[in-house]
Amino acid sequence: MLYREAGQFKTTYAEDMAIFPISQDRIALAVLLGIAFIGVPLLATFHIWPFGSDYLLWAILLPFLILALAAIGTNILVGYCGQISLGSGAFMAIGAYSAYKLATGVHIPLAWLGFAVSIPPLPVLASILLGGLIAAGVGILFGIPSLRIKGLYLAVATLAAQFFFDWAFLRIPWFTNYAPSGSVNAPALDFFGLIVQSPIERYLLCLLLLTLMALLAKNLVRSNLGRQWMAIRDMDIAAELIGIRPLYAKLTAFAVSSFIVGVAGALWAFVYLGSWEPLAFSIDRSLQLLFMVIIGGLGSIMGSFVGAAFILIVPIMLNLIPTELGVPLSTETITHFEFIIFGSLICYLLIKEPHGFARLISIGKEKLRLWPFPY
Amino acid sequence: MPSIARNALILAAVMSGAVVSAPASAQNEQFIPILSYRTGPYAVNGAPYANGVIDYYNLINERDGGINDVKILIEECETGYATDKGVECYERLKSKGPTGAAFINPLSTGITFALTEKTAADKIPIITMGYGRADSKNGAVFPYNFPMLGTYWSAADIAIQHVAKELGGFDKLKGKKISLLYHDSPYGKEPIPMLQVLAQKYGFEFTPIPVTHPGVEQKSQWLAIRQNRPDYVLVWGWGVMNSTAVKEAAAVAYPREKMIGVWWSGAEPDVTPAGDQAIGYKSLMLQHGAGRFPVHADIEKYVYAKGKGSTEPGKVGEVLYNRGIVNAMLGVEGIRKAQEKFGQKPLTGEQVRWGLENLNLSEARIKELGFEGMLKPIRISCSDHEGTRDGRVQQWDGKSWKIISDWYTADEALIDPLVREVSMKYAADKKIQPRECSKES
Amino acid sequence: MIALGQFLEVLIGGLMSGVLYSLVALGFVLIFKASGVFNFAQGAMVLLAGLALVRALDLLVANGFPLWAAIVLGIGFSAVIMATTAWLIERFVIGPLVNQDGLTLFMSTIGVTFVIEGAAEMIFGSDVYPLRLFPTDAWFVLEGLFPGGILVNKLDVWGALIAGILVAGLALFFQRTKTGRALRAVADDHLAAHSVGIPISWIWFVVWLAAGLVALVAATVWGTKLGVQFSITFLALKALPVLIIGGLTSIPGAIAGGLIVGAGEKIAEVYLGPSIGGGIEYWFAYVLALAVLLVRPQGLFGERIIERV
Amino acid sequence: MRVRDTNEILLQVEGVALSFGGVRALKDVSFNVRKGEIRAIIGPNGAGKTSMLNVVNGFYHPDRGTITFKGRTRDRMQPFEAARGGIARTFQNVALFKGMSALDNIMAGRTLKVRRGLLWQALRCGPALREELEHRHRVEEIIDFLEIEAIRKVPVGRLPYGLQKRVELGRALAMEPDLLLLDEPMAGMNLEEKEDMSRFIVDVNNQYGTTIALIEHDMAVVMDLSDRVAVLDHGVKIADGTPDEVKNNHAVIEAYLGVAH
Repeated sequence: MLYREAGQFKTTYAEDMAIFPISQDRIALAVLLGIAFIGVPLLATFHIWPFGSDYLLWAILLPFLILALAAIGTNILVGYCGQISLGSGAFMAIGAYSAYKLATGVHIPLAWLGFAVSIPPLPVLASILLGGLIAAGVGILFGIPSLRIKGLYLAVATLAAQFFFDWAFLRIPWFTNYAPSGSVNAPALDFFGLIVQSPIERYLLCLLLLTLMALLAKNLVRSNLGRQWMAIRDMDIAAELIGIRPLYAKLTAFAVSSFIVGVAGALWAFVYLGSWEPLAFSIDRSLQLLFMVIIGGLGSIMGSFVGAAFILIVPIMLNLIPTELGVPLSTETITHFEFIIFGSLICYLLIKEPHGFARLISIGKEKLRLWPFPY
Repeated sequence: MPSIARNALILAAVMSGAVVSAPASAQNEQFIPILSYRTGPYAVNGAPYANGVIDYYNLINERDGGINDVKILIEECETGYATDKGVECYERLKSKGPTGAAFINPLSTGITFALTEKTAADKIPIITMGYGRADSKNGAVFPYNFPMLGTYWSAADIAIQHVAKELGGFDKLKGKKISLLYHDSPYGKEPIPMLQVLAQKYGFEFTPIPVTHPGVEQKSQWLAIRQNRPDYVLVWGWGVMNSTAVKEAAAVAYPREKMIGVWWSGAEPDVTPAGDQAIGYKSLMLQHGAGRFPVHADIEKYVYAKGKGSTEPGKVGEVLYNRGIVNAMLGVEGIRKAQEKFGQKPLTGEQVRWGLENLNLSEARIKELGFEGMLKPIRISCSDHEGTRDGRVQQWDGKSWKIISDWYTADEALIDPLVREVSMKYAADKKIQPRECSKES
Repeated sequence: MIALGQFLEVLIGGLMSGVLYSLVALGFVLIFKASGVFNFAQGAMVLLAGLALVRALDLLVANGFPLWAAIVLGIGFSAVIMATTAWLIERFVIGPLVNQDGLTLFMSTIGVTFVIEGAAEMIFGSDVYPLRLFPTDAWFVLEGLFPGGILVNKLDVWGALIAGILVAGLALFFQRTKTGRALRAVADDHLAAHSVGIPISWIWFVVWLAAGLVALVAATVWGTKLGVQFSITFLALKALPVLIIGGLTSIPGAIAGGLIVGAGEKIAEVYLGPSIGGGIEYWFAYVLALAVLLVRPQGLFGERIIERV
Repeated sequence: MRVRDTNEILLQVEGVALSFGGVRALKDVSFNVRKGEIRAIIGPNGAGKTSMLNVVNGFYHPDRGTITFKGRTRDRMQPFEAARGGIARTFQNVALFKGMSALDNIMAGRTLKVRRGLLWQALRCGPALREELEHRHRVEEIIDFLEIEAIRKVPVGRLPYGLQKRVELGRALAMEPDLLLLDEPMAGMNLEEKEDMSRFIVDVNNQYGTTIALIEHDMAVVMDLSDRVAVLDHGVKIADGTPDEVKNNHAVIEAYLGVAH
């Protein structure tokens, strides 16, 4: 009886167009944001359970926030615009390495032209956002084939981007500032004089960026551009006949998606890893992101969050539980079980609800609305 | 649908419960985390190493009742050789036990790079015996990194010394062609700057040839080698790449005697899949090789006889197994050293770091520990976290590894300038103020 | 003359290794043709088949069986394992997912990959197991014409031979047998096929079994080449460009795609690689695939996609 | 309101021919649509009616012939260019965006009228929000007009066929087109639905002054609705004129009525 929209009358279209038109949802969101922005930092500062150690922050929340951001980006392309991409990992890498170059100063010697392009090191925040923009640019470039190639063929074609950039960041020493090992170190995270260092500061930084970008993404998908993307996804021919330019719709989807994924990549490198190599953005990462959006729900921003949490946390839990419960299994066996159970769980979820957690949640809401009556 | 929701709820409840309940631990225990990989493409090499590590810790507990009666508490975490999982494992284990992790040993250059900054912040030493970042030899900049027994730059120098010896002198290197077949990752790329320095010094022609992870397909690389006919091929591989390199070499009839693997490309799983084709293949030794020594007898007696061994008894004494026990021994001795200063109780990572930095194992002590013949004396200091840079060369005869050379010592005069240059750049990037080693006690 | 000899050597070597990729790609094609499933688990299936074979072989030989009997029994055991796997996949994954879109099916096969990898390693071990069914040394042909001769790997020749027999066999199976014809009908429209009384779940089981047996054949060749170990699963990624170039639905296409990818990537690596740093063959194959798709979005031999309003 | 009395030609199709791999779908077809009228194209199955529409809005490119729309002649263009020129259409087998709600489908029809770009839409404040609200008002008018208020938030995939057709009409209307092409708007409907749909077509024509060209099977409906009727058979125009003229045309009776009924 608590979850009801009866009695909540909307008197303007603006109210009707709110992200959460039902007040209970708004309250839930406010509580969630309150916990995320105030509760967690408070608990962490005073080391109150479950923040007794950094584990939850470092190993769960931080990667969750960053991968959720990347999943939102992937969802825009795959879920909203229907362009299957197996190259998200590469676009994370482009964001990461571009940001790294910008933050450490870019020097392009153009010997044959007789001069060199030099950009002094940029502030970290600017580097991260510009890194995203560069990823967006490359995304547009690799989006062009999508005008001709569709479906799973496109998915395999995007692997070309994945493998090419894996290679490029490994092989071209310019990208890594000629580091002998090819592994690079993020610069100090200096935000206008504020050095972000402790886990909780890193957490807040990522949380802030994620919240902002999730809001912007949500705005986009419920605006005209979002409708264009979905139209292309659902029936590209009809979309064209109502005046949607496939070129524009697809390439903006690639650009916006790559931007978000690129920023996530820069955060992954700068804030989470601190020091990284291209393997951090391999095809495994791309597949992981794709799982997040499919299990979470294609075409749902909220689903991206749930999917990211599920795909990130379940394997860790499967791995943790036996040890924590003191079950005498070797790590090898535990890991094999982790694989088997995780794989089965994915198949099970896909069979039970191919539209992901987002659909489960909306069904749940509908049931709640009727509760305690069965229908 | 409700059933799936309910199941999810139960699962979530179980999980949140699992995070809460940490097993109660006794107070007089020293916690040592083990990051291992027993699954995935590199399990072949990761598993024997981890077995050696665990068996040695068990030996200390079973035979000596711990390090000066401080029992060793271990927990293993599977990284699958993946960086992000390695970071998760580190975070999971770093503050367990009464005093947190004594030190960490990820057996992965990638994870080492990702953890370098974190371990320094958490004050937990990271022991990277025979791998990791070569510049971390400079303890002034990297107080918590310990690339003991040899970095890849030392390995590169030793390999070239051996080549020179086979050729009959360093002057014979001039004009020779030496290729490096390497795993395309920070691990494989580490030796390149050193080899370039050496190529310049001795006048040989150096060609790096990358192999894409995981290294199952090397035909084009070996066709190029067949056409280019280098005098030697150095192999910097890991996992399936090693055995594939040996087989492809056999297929293009490149003499295996002219191949020298780094010490990570010279274990049993690297040659046995190639069968007789591997006969003649050589590799560096990280001091020790395969075989059994007094310490193995103790392991048999105190660990395997009690049914606590972690592998088949037949595999005790293999190359990577032995590397595992050497690694564990150095960590244990570091703790023992630290106990001299801080007392015989569980120590923090910061205290263990002091012990590791002041570790000094004489020949007599090594004999006492049962490692005679496996190791040379090792002495770590603030400015030298490597401790010793000696190596030998072994050759596969189809059944076992045979040591075919004397000891080589890597040339510090050559390596140190490069270490200083690269580590100082790191210090500048990270705004680290290097310690003054002369002032360290 | 030397340059020509070297080029021929790279070309032949490339074509041959391409055929070895085709062995893996064929399994993909079979399943996609009949059920529209893009089966990412093919690499894991090769691993499973290989592990079952080599472990059974080792056990039998250790127990005193003569080699030929051990091989026959080992292959039989492995085939049984693959049949069980095919049945489980059809029954619990692909069957319930009928009518879902391609992406969902694709992702479910990645789930299957995890399960197979975990189970295979748990049951059969995660070590490297040498397998020696074929010779792995090389011939040096035309030594009179080119100094040093042209290197031809015996294993590659065996692989090519087996691939040829396999393709011929599959073609016969599709054209001549009742099951094969039913299979093609299902591929065209499984609802229609169902309505005329073709038992779909049986057909899909047969297809997954066929793909499993193709994986077993691939495992004998690749297991000899690499030793049976986890890394074999990475072959799936080498087979994808082959598949795309040939077209997802064409069996001869898989071979043609293999030849193109193999020759293309090896020539690129040997002749282009040194000037841009090497290690390019992985992405080169995919760029090649991308280029083919831009000209023919359905691959060289794939069925044309026609759009209607 | 009704402007059908002007003789201004909105669309002129001249000598169009189209073939698919040897099959000649259209052979030299010419006809015109006057501004403000309801124009019908009829013909038996396979007569080339849908092909004709596809040519008009740029989905197919004719082998020969020209199309003059609003005084501009062109031989090749993309469908979205036709849309931009002011041609909207519906489809024989409803081509809605299945994953979107009825409201979103119709809102998507406003694409060409949206002025604010990506960044404004992401911020969704100030002018961007005002614009979105204006479009929403406009779309709500259409929803009221088509009497589909109750289903605006329902994903169209769940709607019955008749309502889907209405939503599709709404989406086309949201474009505020000069020329509305309707491909069998009454196919598969029951009598009541047909009556509703006929009413909407006439009302659109009356209230918005939209020129309509429709293809239809159902002769009775066509004769009541339209001002002029063209008849296609096997890709050839066999008759053209007022409903009465066509009804009595000999060729039509033979080719079409005789076959269809």
